[in-house]
Amino acid sequence: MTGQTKTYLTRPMARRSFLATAAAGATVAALPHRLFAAEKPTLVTSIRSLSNPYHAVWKSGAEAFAASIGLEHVTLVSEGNSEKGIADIKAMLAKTGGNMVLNSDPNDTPDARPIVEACAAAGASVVTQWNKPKDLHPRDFNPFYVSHIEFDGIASGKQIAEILFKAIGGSGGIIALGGQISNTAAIERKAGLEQALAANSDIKLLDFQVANWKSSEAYDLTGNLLTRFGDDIKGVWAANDDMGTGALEALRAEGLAGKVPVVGVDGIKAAVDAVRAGEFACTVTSDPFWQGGMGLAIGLAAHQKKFDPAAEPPDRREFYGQAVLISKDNVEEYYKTNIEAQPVLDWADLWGRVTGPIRSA
Amino acid sequence: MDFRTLRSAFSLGWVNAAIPPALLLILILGIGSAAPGFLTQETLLLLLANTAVLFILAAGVTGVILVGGIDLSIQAIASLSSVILAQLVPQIGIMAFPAAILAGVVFGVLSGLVHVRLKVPSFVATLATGGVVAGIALWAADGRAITIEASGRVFTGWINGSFAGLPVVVWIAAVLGAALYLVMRYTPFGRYSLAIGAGEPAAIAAGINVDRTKIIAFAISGGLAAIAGVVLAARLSSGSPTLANQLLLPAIAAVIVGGTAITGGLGGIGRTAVGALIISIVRMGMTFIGVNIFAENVVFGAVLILAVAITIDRSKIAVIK
Amino acid sequence: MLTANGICKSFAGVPALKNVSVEIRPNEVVGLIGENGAGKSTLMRVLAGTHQPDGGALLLDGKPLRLRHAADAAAQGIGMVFQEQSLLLNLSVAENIYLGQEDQFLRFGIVNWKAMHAAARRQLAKIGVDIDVRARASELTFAARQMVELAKALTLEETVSRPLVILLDEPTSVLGAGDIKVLFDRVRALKSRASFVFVSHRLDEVLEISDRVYTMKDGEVVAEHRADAITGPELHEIMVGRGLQASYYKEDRQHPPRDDIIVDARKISHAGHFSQVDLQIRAGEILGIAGVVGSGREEVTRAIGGFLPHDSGTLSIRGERVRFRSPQDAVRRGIGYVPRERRVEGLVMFLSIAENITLADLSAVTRRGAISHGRERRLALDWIRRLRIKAPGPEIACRKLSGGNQQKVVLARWMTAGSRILILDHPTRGLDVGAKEEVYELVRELSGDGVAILLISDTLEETIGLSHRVMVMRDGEVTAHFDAPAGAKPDQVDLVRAMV
Amino acid sequence: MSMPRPALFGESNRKRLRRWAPALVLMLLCTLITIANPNFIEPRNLIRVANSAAVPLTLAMGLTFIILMGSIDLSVEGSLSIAAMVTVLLAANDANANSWGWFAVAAAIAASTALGALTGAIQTFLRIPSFMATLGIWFIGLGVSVYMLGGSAVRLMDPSIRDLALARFLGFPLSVWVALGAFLLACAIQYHTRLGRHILAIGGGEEVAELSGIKLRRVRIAAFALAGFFFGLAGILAAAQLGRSDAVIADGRLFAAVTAVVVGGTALTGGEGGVVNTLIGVLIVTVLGNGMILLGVSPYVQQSVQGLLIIAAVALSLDRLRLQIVK
Repeated sequence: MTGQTKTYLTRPMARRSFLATAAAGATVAALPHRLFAAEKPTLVTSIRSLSNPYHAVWKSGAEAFAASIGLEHVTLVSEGNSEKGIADIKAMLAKTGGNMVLNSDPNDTPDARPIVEACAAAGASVVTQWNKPKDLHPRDFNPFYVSHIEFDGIASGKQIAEILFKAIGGSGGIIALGGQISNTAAIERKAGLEQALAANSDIKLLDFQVANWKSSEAYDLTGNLLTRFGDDIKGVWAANDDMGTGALEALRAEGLAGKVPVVGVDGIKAAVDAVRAGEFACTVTSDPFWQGGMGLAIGLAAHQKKFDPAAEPPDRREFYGQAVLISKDNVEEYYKTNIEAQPVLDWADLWGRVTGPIRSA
Repeated sequence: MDFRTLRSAFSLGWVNAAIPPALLLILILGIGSAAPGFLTQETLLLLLANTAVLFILAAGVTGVILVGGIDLSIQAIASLSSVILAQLVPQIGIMAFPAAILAGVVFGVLSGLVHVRLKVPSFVATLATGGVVAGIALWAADGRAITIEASGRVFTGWINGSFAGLPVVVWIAAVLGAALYLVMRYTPFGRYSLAIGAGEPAAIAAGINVDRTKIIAFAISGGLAAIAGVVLAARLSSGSPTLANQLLLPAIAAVIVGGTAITGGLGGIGRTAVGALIISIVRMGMTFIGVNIFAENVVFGAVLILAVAITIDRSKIAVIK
Repeated sequence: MLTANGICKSFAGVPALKNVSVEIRPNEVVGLIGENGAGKSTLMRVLAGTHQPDGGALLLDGKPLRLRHAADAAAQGIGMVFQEQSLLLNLSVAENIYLGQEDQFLRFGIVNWKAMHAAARRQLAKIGVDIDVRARASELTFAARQMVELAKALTLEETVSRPLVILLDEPTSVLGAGDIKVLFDRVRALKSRASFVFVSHRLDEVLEISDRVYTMKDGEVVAEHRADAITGPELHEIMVGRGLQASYYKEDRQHPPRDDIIVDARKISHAGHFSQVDLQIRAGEILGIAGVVGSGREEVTRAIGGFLPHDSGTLSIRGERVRFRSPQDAVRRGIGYVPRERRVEGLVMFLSIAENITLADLSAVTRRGAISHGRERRLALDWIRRLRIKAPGPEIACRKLSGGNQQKVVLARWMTAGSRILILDHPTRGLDVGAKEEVYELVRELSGDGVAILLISDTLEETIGLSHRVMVMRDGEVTAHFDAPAGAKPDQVDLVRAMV
Repeated sequence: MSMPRPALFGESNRKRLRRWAPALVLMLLCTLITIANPNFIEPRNLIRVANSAAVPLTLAMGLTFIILMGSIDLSVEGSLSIAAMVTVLLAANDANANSWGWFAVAAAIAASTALGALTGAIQTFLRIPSFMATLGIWFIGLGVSVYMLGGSAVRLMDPSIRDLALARFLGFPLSVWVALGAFLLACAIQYHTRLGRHILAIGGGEEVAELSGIKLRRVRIAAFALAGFFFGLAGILAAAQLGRSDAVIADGRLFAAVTAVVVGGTALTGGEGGVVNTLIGVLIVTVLGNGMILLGVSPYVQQSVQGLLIIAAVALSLDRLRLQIVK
């Protein structure tokens, strides 16, 4: 989706010429950021890593928003290490004296509590996305814990499953590739798949395997599953696009690309390209560009007292965002507006994509 | 650079022991002057608190590295103990702590047994037991993160508090560190560990129970990994089968940056404490100075190499492998 | 032809060689003797290019010679056979012989194994031994390995047109008497083509093989003699500064053993190594085992030390039946093992003297379970004084001590542990004459105290001289017993007859 | 002198048997899986096993030389991701206008080889243990490729490079042939070149090797560069297979490679084993992974099963008599 292009629109030098970048890369060092004026809040994005396309787009969304209002923006990555993620946030809190707005995709569900507690203690505003424990609520940390945003994983998992089932003609066997076992999104998307399967008795789930969100693992797994089930495999359901594209390459190696449809979640560029080529049946995206920018926008608005979080209704404190389905019906248009060009978002429209409160169950 | 002259200049024992702390001091002062606001009491306390879990893990591995082995199973054990704590706290309350720690000790002993009885190199043995433990953690947690609800937080909350002006986690790390220091210095086990690491054949010939010493080292490592997992679980109010992921390499790096030889027989807990502080200062310093996020890993790797190049006591390592 | 002129070399400020000059002439064997630490090995390493002198010069045929590393020396025809076994056990014989010189067999970067094997066979034929060049070095006996090393040094003949200089650094220390003879025969036969420098602790050997002998002391050459113009005792006196007495083995202090049998082995066997061995040692008795390499005597001592459990027969210690599964079991029964590989099995070289002394038994220095570092230090100081260990202090790492002092630390450890049974496995290997004498004295003292001692040794004289009784083994079996009371020692010839 | 004959009689046979243990384990594993699911021996599956083994095999070839030397190389993932990154950024891709074709491949190999040489230089000149030097390089390599890729996955669009994974020759994807070539090259280097001998010699005894006139520093740097070469090749294969590169392309490959090397019977202490052992080790690990999927082992327990089987395989192939000391 949007992200790919964005990354190189915002970082033209890194992409335009490999050689120029190589030279820059060779000399890259700890370039200190300019010290900022303390009275202005610092915008902080905390994500898992920069080594996956999803979070790279997230970061460019955050940077686009920061640029639009001219505030200092810092990105922290946890590298999958909860301890580091939390420590870095605490270090930023110490550095800014609490005058900051944090938009965080916690590395793991448990991390959200100490992050929120640290921010509340320091007086920073925080928005979390995707992961938080069920018993942690923004309303308990007024006014600092502004909002929590999720995307309905069950709905996404179900939606892509149904499109996949339609693409294979309503009957036959499929294989499914799940994300890291303990991850909330992975669990929800799998639940969505199971709901769809329950409603379509002619579709048989041949096997569910875990590829830990990684394309390389998905590649090997798909090859092995092809052996086990051979031509019985009519379609591949993947809990994210990285795994989906890995599976697609394994299919391609067998000459099956385009014949066995794949579906995924995230809308990364490779997946959008695959939808255009007819190899992916669809992908659904939470729009990380929006997540990266809007999370900060919401947090900043609260931080600058433009609204009082405590006065907002519950479905603005914990809500599902709007996911965008990309299938062959809308892929060309999506490609034009989001991949070829940088999406233009109205950062003032804080609640435009609220689709409803998060299920409590 | 002529390292031979450098080495002979460093041949005095105390100089060598003083290098890692000196490096630590230089780092603190360097970052402090580059980023005002770093040298505040709060920040330094935060630094200590952030180092605690890393140090507890690293302290355990130190024992194993001293006997000449390595323990790659610590992150799996830490994750498992967090899961056990989160699962059991609602049911058995405070007793969940000993249960989780005991599980770590048990798996540590198991690693040790696989290593000494089956004679599988510790690198592979612990890699494998780590896999087994990770599988058990997944199973025990039913594949998801387990939140410690408010009722359970009654029992875990104290870990997040402060005592006598210092965060409780710092006290835990300090007490464990001091205890281990005393164990290494004053007990036969500590002496035997050093002897085995520095010269296993001679230790065997001297009648030392090498197998038992190694198993104890692995048990301590497993136990400390479990304590680290428990602390993590309490801090995050939940347990997860992937909670301690990515902590393994920093822990080992902390041990070695402190100047403990990866080949065994040389080093100690004090060095590991300094090493852990160096690792977390570098990490925190990068946030403070504002190192380009894309370059963080590059800087970290380079600092790692430099730190080891400076702190390692070459006069006591026969062959650099 | 090879001359060293005023060589100086110091390590960390401590001079090891002080203005040393030696000359090696064509076709001669030059002996080099001296006590441990006299600088022999350092001098050899300077000649071999692995150490660079701080001062002085090397001359080859009168021309200055600069050796930066071993390869430079090799290029000038200087080869070395090392004191330590220096074959790589994981490589084949041929690979070992041509290690570092593979270039000659390279064709387009690929090693021509056929050619290398043929060449290696030629080398071995030169010294008249028949060894499979494809065998791994680990499968060879010590003696065979020594021959391979000699062959390796001789390969220089093929690449260097000038006559060779072969440096033999204590080549005999691991060889049995028969093998030494073979080695000497080869050296004599090769003299027409090469010069040799021969380093050994054994004066008789040096005198037997050398044409000229340099004596070193404290990093200096103190004397030079024609070998036929001096006797062993004279040389000894020059070397250590005191005479070699007839009472070398302290026979006058040999007392009859007591009555109680401490070690009693009945028909113990270990498949492939030894079988049906009976062995008794009384309190205060020294039992020597004689035998060639492969006779099984090493394995018998290893069995009693707990390293190699016997698989049949019975072993009793003080009347109690035992079966050792590890050295630890043996130590618990009061057995102390003094190994030949001091640096590997004897001491933890990186630990201090004090720590090594208390390694086997910390109970003397622990109070309420905690090690008292003060007590440990006092204990170590006490041993340092009693055994005259030459060291600046008890906190010095053992690797900094000389061989003799290291051996004293090993003995101090077993005395601290209260061991009443000692296994002396080549206790004087690598020690100079003076250090040997001190070790003999200690052994006598221990025997007088009633310690039961099992001894295997490099030389027959030592075995006979020290022991109360000598047992001879061949092919894993006991072939003879000899009583060796003071003043009525058995004849070497009789022993040898039972050995081969 | 008495004819020096191999002095060990009974042990030799047992030793020889031990040497074959990894191969026996592999055969046993194949047999058991075939009995449980006959699909396993279908040619199509065997081709797939070969295909999955291609990247790990190439990678493990490089690592074998380092482990033979008694060192360890933890920079596997860093080097591999650098090579994959260079390949996709220089060949036709969807992020920039480069289209250097096979020069990209050459540049990728050059880059990872240079990184390997740098590792060796750091290790030998700064005199720090390989464990730490390579750990540092791991972070640096990963960091540089994250930086260059800007965090996203870049697609590889050069059809001729993609053909490494997609085109077939005699039924096998070209990547399998490349891996086979890498294996043969590694064999040639280990068994037929001076470098191979010297690496073994250093693993057998560093001091002796030095005294024999081997230039340790040069050999070590060459060995690390050689390892880098193989890591680079593996990186190219991985990029070709996945059709893209991201910074996590190498995730988890280090421990898999070490496991394969050790399971094959190469000692971590150096000097024993070799690339043929590693081939067996890689096949054991790959067949095991393939087999667990074929048998439908639950993802929950796959890790545990793999751990247990690794312990079993290594324990079986170790010569306990010889190995008094295991670290």
